[in-house]
Amino acid sequence: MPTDAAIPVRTTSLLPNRRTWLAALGFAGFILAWYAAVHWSPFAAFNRLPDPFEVVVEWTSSDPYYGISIFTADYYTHIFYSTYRALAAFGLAVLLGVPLGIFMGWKQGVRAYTGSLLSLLRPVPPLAWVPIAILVFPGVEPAVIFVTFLVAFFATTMNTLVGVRAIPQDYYRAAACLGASNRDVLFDVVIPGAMPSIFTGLQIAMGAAWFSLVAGEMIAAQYGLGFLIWESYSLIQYPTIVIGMATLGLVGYLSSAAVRLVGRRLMAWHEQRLGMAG
Amino acid sequence: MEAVAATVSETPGAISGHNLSKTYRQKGQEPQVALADLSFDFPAATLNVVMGTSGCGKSTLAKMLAGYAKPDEGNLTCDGKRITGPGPDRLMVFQETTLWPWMTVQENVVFGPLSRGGSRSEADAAAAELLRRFGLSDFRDHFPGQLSGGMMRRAEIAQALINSPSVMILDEPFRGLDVMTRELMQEYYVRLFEETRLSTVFITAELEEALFLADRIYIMSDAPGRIVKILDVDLPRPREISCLATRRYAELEQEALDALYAGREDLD
Amino acid sequence: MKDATVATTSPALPRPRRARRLDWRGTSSVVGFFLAWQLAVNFSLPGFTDIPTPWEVLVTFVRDFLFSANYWSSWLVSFQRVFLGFFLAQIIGIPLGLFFGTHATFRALVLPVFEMMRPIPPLAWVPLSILFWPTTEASIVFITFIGAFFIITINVFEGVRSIRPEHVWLARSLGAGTLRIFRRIMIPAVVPSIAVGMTLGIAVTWNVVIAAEMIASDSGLGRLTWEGYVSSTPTIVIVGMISIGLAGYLSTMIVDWIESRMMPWKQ
Amino acid sequence: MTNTASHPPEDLGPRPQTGGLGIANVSKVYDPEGRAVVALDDFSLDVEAGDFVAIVGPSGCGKSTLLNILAGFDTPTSGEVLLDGVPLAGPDLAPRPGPDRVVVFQQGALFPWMTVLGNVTYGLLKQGGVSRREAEARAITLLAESGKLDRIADAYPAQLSSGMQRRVEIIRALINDPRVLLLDEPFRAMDTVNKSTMHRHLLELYSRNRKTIVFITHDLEEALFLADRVIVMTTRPGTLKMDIAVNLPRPRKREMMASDAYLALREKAVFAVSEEAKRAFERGEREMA
Repeated sequence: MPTDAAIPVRTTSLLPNRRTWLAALGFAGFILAWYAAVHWSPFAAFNRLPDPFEVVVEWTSSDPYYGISIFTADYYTHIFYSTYRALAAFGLAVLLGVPLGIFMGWKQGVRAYTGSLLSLLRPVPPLAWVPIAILVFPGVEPAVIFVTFLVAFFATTMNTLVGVRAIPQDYYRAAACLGASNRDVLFDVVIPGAMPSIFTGLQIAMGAAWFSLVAGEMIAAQYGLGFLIWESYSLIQYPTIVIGMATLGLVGYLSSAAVRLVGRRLMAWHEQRLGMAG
Repeated sequence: MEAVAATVSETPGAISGHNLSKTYRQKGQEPQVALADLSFDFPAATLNVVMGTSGCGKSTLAKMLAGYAKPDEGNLTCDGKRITGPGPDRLMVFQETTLWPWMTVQENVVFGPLSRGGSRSEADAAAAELLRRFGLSDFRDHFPGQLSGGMMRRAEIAQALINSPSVMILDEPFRGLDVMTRELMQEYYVRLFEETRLSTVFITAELEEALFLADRIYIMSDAPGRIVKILDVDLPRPREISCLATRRYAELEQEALDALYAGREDLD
Repeated sequence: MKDATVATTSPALPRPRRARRLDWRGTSSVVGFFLAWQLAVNFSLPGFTDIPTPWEVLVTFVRDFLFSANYWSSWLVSFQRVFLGFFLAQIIGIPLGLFFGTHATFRALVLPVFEMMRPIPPLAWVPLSILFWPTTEASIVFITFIGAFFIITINVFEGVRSIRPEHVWLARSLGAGTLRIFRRIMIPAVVPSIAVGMTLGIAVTWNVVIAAEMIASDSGLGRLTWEGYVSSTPTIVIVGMISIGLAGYLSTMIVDWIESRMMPWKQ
Repeated sequence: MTNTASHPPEDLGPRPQTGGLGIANVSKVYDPEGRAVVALDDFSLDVEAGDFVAIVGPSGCGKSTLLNILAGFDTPTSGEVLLDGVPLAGPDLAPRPGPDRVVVFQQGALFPWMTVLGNVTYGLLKQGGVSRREAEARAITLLAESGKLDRIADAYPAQLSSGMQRRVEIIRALINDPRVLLLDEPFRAMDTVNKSTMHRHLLELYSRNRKTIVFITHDLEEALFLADRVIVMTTRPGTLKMDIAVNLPRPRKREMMASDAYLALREKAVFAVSEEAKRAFERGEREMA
């Protein structure tokens, strides 16, 4: 039963339009502060940075000074490469991570073999693999994808494992009572039961994929948003740096939102649970 | 606190409500009427049990008594004074244990007196006495997480009693406990009440618990909650488990069930 | 009233934290990993042609690195960058998270901008950071700060939102003032989320430092590993990787220790 | 207490052919960390096909252990269980749960990711021999018969009240026509009114489709109201303390709870149960999670 006692913690939520007003005010303040820092502040460090309007003009002009804007093909080539690498790594992580997580959770034997190996490799920060990956894999492309895959793989496997282990024993017993075979239990109890935390894992994996992709692209790639950002820095095309960063943030956010959407579609029952039981 | 036969008039804690109503409005959901035109009197020094099915507004009533929720209309008084907000004279034991997990049992119990500027030594002494009586002395420096369900409940009652409230409000306090601990805690509170006659408002959804504890049971209808029957439980005190097997208990039980069932026979 | 003679159940014995039960099946898979590595190099499988065997790595490590001051100084440099950036992120992120949780107007004003910046991967800040900060050192610390800052702020903000209202109501009933509630109820209630934010944050900061060092620094474990690659001596690359792994593991242990100090009631 | 098998008045449907349970000298000893814990000690009980038997006892009296053995989730250390004369559980028999004795679980085990219809038809489809259309038709009729539950056939369990979830779970068990229905404290967390509504529904299902029912509970009142026989268990080690024949006429009515016969039964049982509860508490018995 919701209550409305005035509590210092949860000040009553503001009216929707008042909140949108304040959000707009916040953005305006941020743009203004950025502009002021670049142009009116005494610090040389700030003056070197591109100002917001410079960036927007470059980003949206049909003939951009540094060749990258929403109207140029190169922009979309970089986006394509980054997205392709992120999705390839993410796809691999799902294909390998989810089944492994499920079997590790379901079968004690599988967990015994793989558990220690995973906990040996997990503390190594995935980006430390970049040099080795470049050496071992034939080209740069598979190396970058491998490192991105690694990050996403650990996130997916661990969350799937946690999801399977959290399934109450009664569900397994109920299925057995009703005559389900071992194979039935896998598809009717283990997978659906673990689904909510599998999707939590997938969202984290998508975020992690973009995180490590940028490093890989900055260090070793010829195309991609990470490469674009680093190259713009070397060629002193500062507005393009910010364009690259903003695009990365946008594409990263959209891909995580897509994963959430797919999750919500697949787990209508889970959503129901939140809706009704509230 | 030695056992003093307190007469009803001297003891504080008489609660009365007049035409209380409360509706919850949540964005995107249609309004939920919890209470509509509810009036009642809970005499002091009495174990008043409020009973009803889940969703009949009894928790809302409990929160209003403690001052955590305000009625849309009507007013609520304690010993004649209007209840406007939370206060140490009306303390509540929630359904889920609300001991602060990061404080030891001792710190939990003395938090009240110290918050109101009481001296540390006095508070510690009072706490030690209460914990001894509640069999929790050697758990003084434990964290709530290390206690069993029953022990946590007793610590919460001690945490309330140290502030000598006029009214104790308990919102289905033994619901989460396993069956055996629940029965023992019921007996525990009955003994505590019979010794101190502390005015009590006890909320429950279980008839057996209500009959075993109550001087008087107020049976509420489904939402919007209204009091449909007041049942004076004249089972002898001190209450013993044996009273469950008496004829009088069975008669009271039938009377209560008839009120609870009024108009619900076919309802699925 | 008779004292309740209660069978005082002994509180649960604290489970040894992170007890690693190295059963034979687990160890056999780890040994299998190193064996596979050894065989891959012996049979020079594709890609493994100039990769050293585990034994060679060990020998090189003991001979060239174990006693070289330069090697241990890269540990020091990397650790400095990680923990400086990490603690700055906690000092700024925790209060900001608390403010987001308790002040609706401030939240409505600042949170949207904060959420707009959050999806940007920390390493995308490297060029701007180098451009902005006078020294490379400062720019790398800024990147590690970004790595941990967003995570701790969001976790603390979520922590404040999930405080049980009853914990605050009870304190108000007992007569506690707003300041006392903030200090004795809200802060401790948020500590578990701070711990989660720190655990996640430290893992990210190590990743960020390694990459930043590879891209823009002339010192640190990341640089050491990168130079192994550039000078095409894979042994150094592997030594670098293993050192980074150990450093990462060590920092997680340090953060775990800090957490156990912050939450004595959690064991 | 002598083991007096009694015959409830025959105003119920005819006795089913199958569902006779013979529990002979069953014991169960666990040894966590080497110290032997006797959960069940030489427990014997004969249940005639179609009888409604309630088992009452405090925590640690082995009632859940007994249920696990009957359901095939666990094996007895010694002794044997026969279902219609065929050995069902024994020290050397591999435990095998199956649709001939279905369990309704205490915390509820409707699959949250399946609709009500999906849950109810699951058993039939898994055992095979029935087309999906046929299974759904049977499910709809059974749901319709018990309080028009067919209206919520497409809902997910999370959308239902706990009472409705319980009823669907009982129907999910009954549709498989089990020989024995095992109920593990199914109405434990319910308030008085919902609980008595559930009692009415269970008794209706029982009278319409008579099965052997083993009903585990801690609530003596509930046991006396529902069952033909009430078995009171001792706390650890679990043994049969009292076997009470409940000769109240059926269909059971709420008013019967004030009748002399009922009061006499309650008188006898109340002390036995609370005595065990006290002993269990002294020993610090906890709900075996």
